[in-house]
Amino acid sequence: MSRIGVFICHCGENISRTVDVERVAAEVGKLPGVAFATDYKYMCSDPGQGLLKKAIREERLSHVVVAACSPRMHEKTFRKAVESAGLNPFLCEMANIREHCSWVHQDRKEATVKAIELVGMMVERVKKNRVLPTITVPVTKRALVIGGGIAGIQAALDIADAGYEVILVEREPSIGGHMAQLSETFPTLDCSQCIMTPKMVDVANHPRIRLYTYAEIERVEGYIGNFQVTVRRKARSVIEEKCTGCGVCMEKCPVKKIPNKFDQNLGMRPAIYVPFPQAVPNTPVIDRENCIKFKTGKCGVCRKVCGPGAVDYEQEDRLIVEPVGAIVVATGFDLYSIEEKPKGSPIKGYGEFGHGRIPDVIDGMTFERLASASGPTGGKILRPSDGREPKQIVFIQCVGSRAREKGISYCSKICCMYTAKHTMLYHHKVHDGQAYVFFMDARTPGKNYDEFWRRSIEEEEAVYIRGMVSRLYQKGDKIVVMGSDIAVGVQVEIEADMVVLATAVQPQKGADALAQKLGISYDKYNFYSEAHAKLRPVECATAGIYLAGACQGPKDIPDTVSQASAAAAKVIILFARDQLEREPIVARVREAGCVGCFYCKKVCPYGAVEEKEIRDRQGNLVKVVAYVNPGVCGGCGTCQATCPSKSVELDGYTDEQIVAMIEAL
Amino acid sequence: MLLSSETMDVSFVRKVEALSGTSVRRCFQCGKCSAGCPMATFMEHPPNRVVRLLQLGQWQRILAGRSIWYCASCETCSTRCPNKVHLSSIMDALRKLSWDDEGPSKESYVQLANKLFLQNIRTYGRQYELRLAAVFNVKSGQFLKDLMLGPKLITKGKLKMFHKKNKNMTEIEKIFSRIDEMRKNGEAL
Amino acid sequence: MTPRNILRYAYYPGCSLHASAGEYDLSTRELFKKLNIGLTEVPDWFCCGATPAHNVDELLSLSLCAKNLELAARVGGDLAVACAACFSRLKTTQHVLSESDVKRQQVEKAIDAPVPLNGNVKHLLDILARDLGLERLGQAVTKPLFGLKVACYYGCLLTRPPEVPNLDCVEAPTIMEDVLRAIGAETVAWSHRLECCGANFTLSRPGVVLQLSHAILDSAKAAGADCIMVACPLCHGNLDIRQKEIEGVYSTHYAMPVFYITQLVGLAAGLKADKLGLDALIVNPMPLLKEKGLL
Amino acid sequence: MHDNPIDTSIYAAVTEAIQGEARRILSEGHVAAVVGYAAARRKGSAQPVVVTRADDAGKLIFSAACVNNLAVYLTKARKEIPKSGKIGIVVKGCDLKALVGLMGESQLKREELYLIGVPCAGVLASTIQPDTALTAGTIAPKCRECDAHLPTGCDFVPARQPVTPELEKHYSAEIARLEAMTPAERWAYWKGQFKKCIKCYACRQVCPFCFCEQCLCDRNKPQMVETTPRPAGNFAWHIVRAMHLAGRCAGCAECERVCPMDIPLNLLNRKMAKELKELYDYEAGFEVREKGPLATYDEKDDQSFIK
Amino acid sequence: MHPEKTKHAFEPKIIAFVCTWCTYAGADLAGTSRMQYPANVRVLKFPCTGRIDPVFILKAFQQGADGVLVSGCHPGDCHYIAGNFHARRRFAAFRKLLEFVGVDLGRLQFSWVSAAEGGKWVEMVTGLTERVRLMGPMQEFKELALEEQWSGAINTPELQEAYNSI
Repeated sequence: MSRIGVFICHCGENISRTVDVERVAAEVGKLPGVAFATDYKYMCSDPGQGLLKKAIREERLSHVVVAACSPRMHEKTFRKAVESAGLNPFLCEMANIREHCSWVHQDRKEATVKAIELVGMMVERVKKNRVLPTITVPVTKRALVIGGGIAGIQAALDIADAGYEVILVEREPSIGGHMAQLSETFPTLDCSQCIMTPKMVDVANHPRIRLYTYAEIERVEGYIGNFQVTVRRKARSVIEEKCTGCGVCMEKCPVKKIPNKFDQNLGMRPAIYVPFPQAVPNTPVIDRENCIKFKTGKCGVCRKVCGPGAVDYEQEDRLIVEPVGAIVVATGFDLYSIEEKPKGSPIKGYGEFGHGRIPDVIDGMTFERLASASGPTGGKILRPSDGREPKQIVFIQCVGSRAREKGISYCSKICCMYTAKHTMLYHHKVHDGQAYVFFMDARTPGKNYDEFWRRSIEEEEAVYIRGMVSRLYQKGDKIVVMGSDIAVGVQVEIEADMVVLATAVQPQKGADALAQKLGISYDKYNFYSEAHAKLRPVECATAGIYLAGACQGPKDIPDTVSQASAAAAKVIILFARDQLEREPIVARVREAGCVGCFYCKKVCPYGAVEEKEIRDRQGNLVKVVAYVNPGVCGGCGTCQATCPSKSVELDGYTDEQIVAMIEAL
Repeated sequence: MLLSSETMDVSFVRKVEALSGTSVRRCFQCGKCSAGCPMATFMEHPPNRVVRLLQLGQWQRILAGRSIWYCASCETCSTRCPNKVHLSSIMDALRKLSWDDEGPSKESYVQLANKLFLQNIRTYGRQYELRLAAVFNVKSGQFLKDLMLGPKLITKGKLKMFHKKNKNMTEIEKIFSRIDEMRKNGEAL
Repeated sequence: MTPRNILRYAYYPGCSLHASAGEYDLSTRELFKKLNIGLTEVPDWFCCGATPAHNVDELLSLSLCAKNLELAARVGGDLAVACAACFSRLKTTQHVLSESDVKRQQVEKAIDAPVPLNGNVKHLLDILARDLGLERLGQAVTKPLFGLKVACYYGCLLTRPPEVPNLDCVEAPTIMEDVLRAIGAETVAWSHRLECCGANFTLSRPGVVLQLSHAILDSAKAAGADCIMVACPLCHGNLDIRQKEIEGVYSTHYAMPVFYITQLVGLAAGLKADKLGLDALIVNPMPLLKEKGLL
Repeated sequence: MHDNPIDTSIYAAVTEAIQGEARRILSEGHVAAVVGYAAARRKGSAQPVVVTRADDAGKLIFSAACVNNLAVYLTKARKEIPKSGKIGIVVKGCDLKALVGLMGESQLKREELYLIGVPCAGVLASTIQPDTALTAGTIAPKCRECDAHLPTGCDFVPARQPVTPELEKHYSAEIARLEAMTPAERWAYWKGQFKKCIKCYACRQVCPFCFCEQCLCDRNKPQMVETTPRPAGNFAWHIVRAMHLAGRCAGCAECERVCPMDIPLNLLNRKMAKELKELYDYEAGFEVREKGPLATYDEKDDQSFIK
Repeated sequence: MHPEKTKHAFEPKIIAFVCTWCTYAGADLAGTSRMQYPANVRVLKFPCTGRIDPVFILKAFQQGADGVLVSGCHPGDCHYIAGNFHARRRFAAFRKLLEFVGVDLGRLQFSWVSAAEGGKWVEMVTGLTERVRLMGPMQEFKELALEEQWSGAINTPELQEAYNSI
């Protein structure tokens, strides 16, 4: 007979406000097998856990049910407590009477009845729980970092500096990401490239970092400590090992007028190119869509002029499999565009701002390229339409951000600060110009941030107008900005030469597809979800995968770098051990019942099922049965649901446990 | 203005929300409505401030002014509001509440025109523009308003002296009286 | 023609088309006859209440529109609407009543009948551009309006409110331009296509109308338009009837004819001026049409 | 109409060919045994037989009374069959589908079998005396909609072409009839049927696909399905059975044939086959497939039923 | 705004089989967001919808559930790569079977509810509860459970009498 202990948490008042916890304790105390039932203010607190441990010892409890918050919150906590009291941790279950009960119902009577039933179900379940030994798996002490922006670079350097090998994968031909595109950075106005390029070079020269640029993640298999990652190295058409980076090919390439994405399409590049002069690696790539050789078969100039013979038109995509133990995802962000969106898209464009068809209405990143000394205008602020210097410039904040109607309701966090920076850069470069900023709220929490913003107004003479712009339209060569100043309550109209939109920060395109490959979760905007908003902000719910930078939510550079170092620290902590304990929630085959139809093998998403021969003492083959490799098994249980004779069982979720719960209904 | 739970009339705001089917609290005062409002120059409280006053429960200040009567119902505000606050419906609701209580608004011409318009529907089922204009001019004391336009419109056939009458007049009266009845019984606002 | 291609509609002209916008009604009927599109006027329709009814009494406004929808459903087929304001109100009524059960029950009590919420309410533009289709519309053209530069004026209500599935993109509609290009006219890009003309303030506060319509006429003129095209009798009233007055008050000169869409399409389809009620326009269009060789 | 005779004249020649082939493969040592049909004691009746000597090959017959699906003798009823060596087996088209299915489920290996296919015009219904002539009225319901009169992919098939008249489709009609009912009516219908069940498990015993050594429905920890022949347990058993056979059952209808209480068991199986055909374009056939419709998926599968 | 709680004559038992990664987390989110929904639902947590055996649904109905909700991750979002894809096929087939034996499919709801969709969870639970409330109790399986008689086919008067006498 089991001696089950039931512990009901008040969670302060979070539970007890709606659920009569004392009655729950009294009722479940009467259930057969329950030897002890009590309630307590905060079960997760130190005294709460003490109470639990004491009861296990004094009442000689065989199983434990904690009725409190979601198991996703504190299952680990209580299992650990149970373990320290000498019980197997898997003999402890949680009944969720907070998220699934007290918080979602108001009627005290109903909520109490429901809580009693929920606990009752868990009591029946826990009776069928078995002792599960923890499973240990080895750790591959190599890390994969996805994304070569500042977040990925920082994480890769930190992990490598700690002595572990790192694979850094970047989609573009060069690392550097968005930070390499910026002119100056707030709140210090130091040149972005000046602080970025040394780090990029460090990556290139680091003995423990293997850099794959122009490469993407093809497939991810395995689990924490033991991932197998397939990387697709896209055909660069230039052999990296041979190329010296002399740049002759780029000079001689006859196609010169391809808009350069790095310069927000303002500057031009040849068909064989590096995106920017400081690129790492400094190895060009052939843009096959625009290359004459690839389009018509003729040309071939670059191969002719290449001294080391690095140009290789026949190069194909290569798939490389890398075993790693941990993954840092640092894929960064993309800027929202006001262009017309396809019908049915949850995100909408700005028709009232011309859907991106007014040439001198640009976004913040384009302004960065205009302001950058290494940019297409050499640092001069010039209009894309006619190359004139804008004398009246309007900045509009919160374009796409905080706009439920457009499909994005979050704040993009960085725009207030970079717009203030833009007004300063503008004022430094166009002394007789006037900058106006339309804003809703100025959000400047950060060290020296508010001071920076105030400086743009007080010293750099930017005119801030509180009020969102209703509409923009072209009138002659001016852009009419229709706004209002809500402080005075009057409409404001400005005939501007240029308008800069602080467009929303969105996750990279394809963020959802990558998440699916990695098996990590993401929110409705495709930002990756951390395991816990406060306490586990750099970990994914999927063990062994960590987040850094704007792929998790809008972030500025200091925050991104901090998170990247934090993710690196998490990886280093993981690598500090030789063996990992993993949850023993794995499938096991009952060989006696197995008839070897291998339905389990057919449906297993992990390929964890093997065929095993059973022989008698004479060595004659008796039958072939399934065997689940516990190291590979992911624990989904699809095999068990599929097995006709139920000869494979998922520990922790056996039919007995589930049926016990259904029967407790 | 003294703010307290007594001076902030929440029940009025609830009524506005029920009538308009839109949230007042959702507005975060970005001012985009006022920026695009074609009539804002005629209002003492631009649209965003109308919402702000509502958020503070200061409806008397709104109804005392003419802002709500100068809304053209062009729906530009509702179209562009980043928070999907349907301001034109809020304006409708405010006008209705003001209208029901013979609100203290300064704007009489617009109210008069509306009144005559609705009377016309109740009496004739459709609008008769000549009558509408003539009666408006008489009642508003602007006997000479648009005097120059009249004859030209009549010669162009634009103001008809006689109309085909709607043969189904009892039906329209029934609708009006049923609505009056529902209101009397408290079944509708 | 295959039966699928036969178009038939119930027709809701609205009050103005029986009065100040008689030429809109006339040209609509003649054009649709020419295009073989059947129109059956909804018998005994009522005023939709726009705009004063919803301004002060939403329940009344919804009830009037619901009654009209119910009358239209008896005729059968999709409902063709000429006036932008009526169109917007009828669509909004369908939307509001399908969203709110409370309001629907109140309205059904008021009109003592269930409200048909699934019927299609279509503006004439929609019928020409989509049901008939630009291709077939182009085929019906006998006298393309080559050389005529038109400013298409949508006004407020053709595409609003935004949450009601409506005629076209709420901020950047192209349906009028599409129709005009199909009949050979040129369209100008201008900034005030969607601005408000002052609508029903024409009676109570004409000063407002003068100011707003002045901006619209100015913008059209600056864009080099020969004329303006509208699809709403209220817009027409303000831009055409009050044009002279605006010229006086703002000391300017436009002489900018304002056409209804059906008049321009009718012209291109070879209909004569008297069938289109061109003589009813206050700003005389004849000099322009003669100059462009379109008469 | 019902008396319309069905031509079974080829069965004599088929019998002869089977005997010849069996004799040859046994004498040449190709196979250790041949599983087939032999005449039984009652006039005209037939029963399964295992022939291990070439001399006994003459026992083998094929007639309209050869109703059994012999596939079951290769799996759980294998006791009488030699453990080693290739086995010859006489299969009708419907039986072959089951064999193919078993190969896909790793229960049989093609290379260990010698398949003697029979061109079959149909067999008698279970309720008909064995010496009755095969007619439109006496033919087994499954044969009415058979699409596998001539098995393919066998090692040997007598070169005879069965004549197969178009017959009214029994199961399709029944499925349509039931589908047209209200849920309550269908429930009442099946309740009436399942009520009869005495849980003799003959259906399970005879089914080639019920090869589990320990049936889920016999387990008591936990007891998924009540084992006593009460209505609730019966209902559950038949639902579980149909679900487990979904995407596997090839329609040999042995379950229905052996049911002492005449429960239309194959109707459930056919319904599931129909649904899987509609949903995933899957049909049991003569080709060995590694994965059945419920062991695989397509990212674009229908999910209109999921909100 | 908290609407007045209405008392209903019939409060259905709803049992929900959900995966832990998406729907369970979505239900947690509904909780942390303090959304409200009927208290009729009892949630059973599975690692993945792939683990949910159709027999459980049958068992739930037999144990007196009036409605069953099965919910997991959206296609492509499965934590276990493809568990929900397998589940989707399995349930597509199973619901057809239940329908064929006369179970009203109004009582069986399948949905995809992600960890971010607290609102959708509330919508699913509320919708199913209200629908089942209108449908009334699931009598069919309950009646079966109460029926005791021996097989109908050999239900001779003698046997019946003998049976009744025990």
